Amino acid sequence: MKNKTDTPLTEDFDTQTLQINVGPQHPATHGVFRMDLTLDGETVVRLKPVMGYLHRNHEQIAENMTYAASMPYTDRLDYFNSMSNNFGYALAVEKLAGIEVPERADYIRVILAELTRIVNHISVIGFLLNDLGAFFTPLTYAFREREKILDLFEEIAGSRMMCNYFRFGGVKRDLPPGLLERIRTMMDVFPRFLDEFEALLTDNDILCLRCQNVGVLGRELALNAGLSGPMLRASGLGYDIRKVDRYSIYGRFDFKVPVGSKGDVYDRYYVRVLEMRESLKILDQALRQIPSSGDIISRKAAPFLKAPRNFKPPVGEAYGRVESPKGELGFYVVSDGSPQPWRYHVRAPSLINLTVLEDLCIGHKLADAMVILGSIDIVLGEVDH
Amino acid sequence: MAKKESRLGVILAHAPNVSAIDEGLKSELSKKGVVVTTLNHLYNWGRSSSIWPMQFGLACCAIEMIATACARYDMARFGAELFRASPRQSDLMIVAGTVTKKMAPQVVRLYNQMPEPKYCITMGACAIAGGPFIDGYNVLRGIDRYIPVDVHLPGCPPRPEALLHGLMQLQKKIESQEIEKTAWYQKGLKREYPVPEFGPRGLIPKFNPEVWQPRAKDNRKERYGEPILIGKKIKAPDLDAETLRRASGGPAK
Amino acid sequence: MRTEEIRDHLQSLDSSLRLRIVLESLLVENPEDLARAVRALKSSPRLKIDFLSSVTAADYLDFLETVYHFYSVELRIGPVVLRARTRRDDPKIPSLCGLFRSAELQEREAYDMFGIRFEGHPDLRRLFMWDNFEGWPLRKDYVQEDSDVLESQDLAWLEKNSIHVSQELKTRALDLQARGLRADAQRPAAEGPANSGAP
Amino acid sequence: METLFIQIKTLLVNAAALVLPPWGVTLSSMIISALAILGLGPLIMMYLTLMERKVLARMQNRIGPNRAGPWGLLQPLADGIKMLTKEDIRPSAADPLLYFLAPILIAVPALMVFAVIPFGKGMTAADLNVGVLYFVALSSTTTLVIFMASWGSRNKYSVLGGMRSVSQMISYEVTLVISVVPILMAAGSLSTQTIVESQSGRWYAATPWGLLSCMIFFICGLAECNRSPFDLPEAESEIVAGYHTEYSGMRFALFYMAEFMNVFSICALTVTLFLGGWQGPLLPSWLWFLIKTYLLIFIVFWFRGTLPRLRADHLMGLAWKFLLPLAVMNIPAAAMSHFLSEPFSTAVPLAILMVSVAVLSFFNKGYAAEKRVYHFTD
Amino acid sequence: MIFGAGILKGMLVTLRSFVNSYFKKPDQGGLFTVEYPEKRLVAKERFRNFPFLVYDEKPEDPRCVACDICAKECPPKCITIVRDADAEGRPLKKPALFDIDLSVCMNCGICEEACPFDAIFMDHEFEIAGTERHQSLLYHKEDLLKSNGYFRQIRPSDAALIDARRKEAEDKKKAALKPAAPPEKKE
Repeated sequence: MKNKTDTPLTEDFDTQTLQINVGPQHPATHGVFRMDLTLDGETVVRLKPVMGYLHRNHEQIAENMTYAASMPYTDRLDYFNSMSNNFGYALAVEKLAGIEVPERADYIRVILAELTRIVNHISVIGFLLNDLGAFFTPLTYAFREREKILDLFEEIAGSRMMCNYFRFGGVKRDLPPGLLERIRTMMDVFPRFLDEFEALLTDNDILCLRCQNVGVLGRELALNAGLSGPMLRASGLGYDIRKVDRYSIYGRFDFKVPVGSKGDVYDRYYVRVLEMRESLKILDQALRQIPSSGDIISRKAAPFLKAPRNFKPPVGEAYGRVESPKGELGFYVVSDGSPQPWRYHVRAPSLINLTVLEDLCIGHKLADAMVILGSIDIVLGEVDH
Repeated sequence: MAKKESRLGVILAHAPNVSAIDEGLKSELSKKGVVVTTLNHLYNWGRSSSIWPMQFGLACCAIEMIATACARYDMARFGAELFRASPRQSDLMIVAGTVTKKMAPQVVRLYNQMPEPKYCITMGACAIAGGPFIDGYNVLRGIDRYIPVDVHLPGCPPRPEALLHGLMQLQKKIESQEIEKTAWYQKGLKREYPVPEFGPRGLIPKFNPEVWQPRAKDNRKERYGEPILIGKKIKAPDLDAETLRRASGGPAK
Repeated sequence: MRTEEIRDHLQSLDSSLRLRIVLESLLVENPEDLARAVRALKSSPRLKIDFLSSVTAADYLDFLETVYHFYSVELRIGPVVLRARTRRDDPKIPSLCGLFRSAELQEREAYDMFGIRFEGHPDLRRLFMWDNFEGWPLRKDYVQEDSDVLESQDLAWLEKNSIHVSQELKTRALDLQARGLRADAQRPAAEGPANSGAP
Repeated sequence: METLFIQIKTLLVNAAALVLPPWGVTLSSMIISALAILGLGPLIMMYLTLMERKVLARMQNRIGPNRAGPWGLLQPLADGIKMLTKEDIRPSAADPLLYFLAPILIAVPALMVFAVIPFGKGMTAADLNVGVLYFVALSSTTTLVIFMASWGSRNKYSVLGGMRSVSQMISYEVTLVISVVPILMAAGSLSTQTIVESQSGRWYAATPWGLLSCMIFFICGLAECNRSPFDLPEAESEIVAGYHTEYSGMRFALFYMAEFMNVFSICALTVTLFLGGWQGPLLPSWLWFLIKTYLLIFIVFWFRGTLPRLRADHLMGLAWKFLLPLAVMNIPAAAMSHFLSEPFSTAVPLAILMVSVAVLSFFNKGYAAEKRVYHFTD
Repeated sequence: MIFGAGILKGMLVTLRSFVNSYFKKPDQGGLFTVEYPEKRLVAKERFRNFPFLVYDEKPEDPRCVACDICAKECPPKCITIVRDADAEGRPLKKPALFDIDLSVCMNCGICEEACPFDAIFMDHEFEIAGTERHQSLLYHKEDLLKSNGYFRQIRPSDAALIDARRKEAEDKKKAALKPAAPPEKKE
């Protein structure tokens, strides 16, 4: 169904626009995001995002802590993917201090980051469907699978959500015995679940009706507005930092980057599904290649595991970025040679992806605005840091 | 039986105003008051097995809250899965996540909008006291500064089981209440909490002294002051000098 | 490309640009030139910069600095880092919103945290904090309030809402008022948290 | 078993006849029926809520309420107690009259429609000869009440919900009425009891036009009682709770109750009109009726457990561009089957309907899902 | 067609899950719920919630030597330690006061990592909801101390490693002390 913009009736009638305030407490704003909406009937004519309701001063707190002590705080940035956040921060600091990562640790990192991606995408789709009005069913299925992966995380890192597992130069502890087999079992079951999930959603006519040609985002705008991750790829640009920077050991894996054609909500949904399948491929390769033993933290960084206070990177700056499930997650760190960073900044993909929210929503119905917001995939912890 | 029924009538008529029931009558009732006890029991049972939370998440803990409502933990077993989007229809506010100063007025307002009897659970360290973000300039150190909290649930974030445990604690608390003594049926009781305003550096007021008082002795504060060091570092890194040093290959500082 | 090459390349495109290398980045010596430098980056056929990844600022006590990370999605080049410095008392930097929409929210964030005014930004308001918030919280000299001590304006508010305040809190607030002080967050005690900062 | 309830009623009426004059007997008969319905309505509603929660829970791999009483059977009672004792808030800006009246008025028609539902053989509280019309007329008043509620609460979300509900209900009302016409033509009566009796040979849903009618009626009925996927007026993720955003406690419970009673009555009427009502072998007639109705209700919950919500303009498009013409085309199809003999009486209507579906689908191509191809890059 | 095959396909999925919930086992698509208060998930060994202190024999003799490292490394600074002193005011190697503010603790496990004396570990206990926060969520030394036996119980493999390491260190120490055979050391 093409979205014909109805000719406004305003010329004939004396009509008024309706200003409504969506959020900070609203079921569809994914937390405490607020949208200042002006509606003409039910059509959005103006939308101003208001944020800061979860501004937890992450940067200020991090500038007052040792480098390692910020690690658990990065977990709480984008609280769906603590591992990816850890990854980004660890990369930035490793660049700053010039630390190499041993091979086994790199494999562990990649495995966990990809598992996180699956967790994130599956939950995002669940939430998107919730915004579409499906009564929690897809979300429950998604969370059921998420629980299974979180069990693995808990076994590895000790916590379901806030893993705090990466360390500069490696990871905190080695994997518990038998874990790789359990990941393998999970991976064998997961595609079947994904098929079922897709049967529930992908061809569903109502879903197609609601999502196709809604919130179309063109390539040029997407690029110019600094979008990244599945948003950018759904708009037709196959830009994936895992491929471009080949950070960590991503260069060793054979995987593809799915690209959408239209850049609408449906593409954003489906690109995520495809990305999950690609992640499974990476996982499969990583599980086969991972060395069975070896260091899990570099020699240079190992002493700081016990005494984070002594970790003093040389004066300088570093920008580390990873392909987090939301997009390009960057950490900019300036060191002054003391145990605390002088400046610590997070380039939050969720925040920057919101730049285009108004452009996407204008001319659509109120109901679509929620769906578009859902498809952008924001997490308020990261938006507001 | 007829006599008891008339007693019941008396109690119901006076229930909103406890002071109307004098002590003597009360003790008499407790001797004979099968009906009262049953009524009490029924009232508490009804309330405790049908707690509808507000669909209201703030941060990380909200995800665990959703996980609690999902298949593995299934809050529905306690009759508490109907997350209502409108505060008017909810009984329980689970403050799940960091309450920032910008958000606090809204949280208080939402609490005010809920109908009595209403309960509040603070889920996670942030909602209790600011948690790990306690030193932030925009972080409210505990929502109990403005509204009364029934159950505090520590953890960062608490496991879903812990939330269920918190819910059971709340049920226990509800079951220990008595219909004649419950706060919301008493006259002249302030149950609408004033909403704080934004000031130049934080909220005005910083807390509501009728609800919350600062700790008499705060070890953390005494020991560490406010461990925020901005302003303490007095020397900025000289990136230009570092560039020159690197270019010339000089020794690191 | 190495930083020196980029500098030479840019200067060949726009000879009036004054660029200095700081670490691995290019400092635009005159902040007014920033937009021109970025335009040169964008139009350069060798760089084809089309993606502004990150905009941030930092406080170096003597000056404020903004840092920009650029990438080329098409040629997969990056990052090209630009920085510009501005005075601390009246910080002004030209906005990049016209060239890259991604600067919109990030410049607002930098304004909110450091008070840098981005000239030409279409909607320069605080992003995270409320509008009548005072001060720039990520500057190194920001002092936050002590949230356990009431101040006189709190007392006035509580009085207006007829909330009882204990005498102890009251005297403390009035004492502060009499001495003309605000209830600032305590600096670390003498012993301090062991992270004793820079030398 | 068959006549269990009728016998009870007869017994009571006979007892009344001993002491009352003839008009009193008639009155007491009415009162007994009314009391039965008044008791039944809330009971149905309460257990439908539990059923919904249980069914949805099971679809989502959960257990659902199971702590209040055995298997959670007392859960509705707990909800009821809680709702009754909740504080009743009236927003200061609300229009007092509309705000107070709406929840009461919404429950009344929801209960009143039960009067014409044939729960079993001879078990219609009031066998009106305009039964179907009565049902349609009453259920359309809900629109007005919902709009009262939304306007009275002075809440922007409520108003949006009210507007949505008005537009939605009016469009579906038309289609709903037209979709019943073939049945009325075939049965030659508006009385629900007669319609059920006329299906003793073959259910109407077993004929092509009847099946189509049934589907249209059911879909429109869902839209009428704001059930998923047509729950736009209370769309949680968009407009918080729609028209009842500002209602708390018992007032909200009344809305909730009316919704579930409407679901019941729509399903009951679908059964009556198309699925042979209480007709069925072996089991008592009222049991058959309940089994069929609850199966339909299960389908309603099943929809809710599966489908996302439609958007307002799609909803209108579906009603006006597709269902309505189809319902209209259904009338001649039904007439054909009346005038032709086998096998044409099935084949010709089938042909008419298939052609109209094809034509309408062609004109509504825009609603069809696009097939997308995704490519991969390195 | 609007109500087409896609919807039916989706509805089959939910129906299957409805039916399976009655007839299948959890791992094959049946009910996934673990009925918490009665049944529990098996605790993962590495699960960390809040810290606790370990003592070997007596609670009065904790392993903790009040070195303050954990308090300094704690990111949100929720640990307060005051070193004990003997009658003459000389500091003893044990804490007089060891407070953890659970309302600030972020379960990061850094104290456990940083502790050089294997004295502080992360607990599995999570049922600590209370109706009050100032007292009940400020855990003192007495609340925190738990025996090594408990630690062995909740984290058998870690405890085995640590116990072995400690024993080795002790043996070494003894071996080192023996030749010199110094008389009782001071302090």
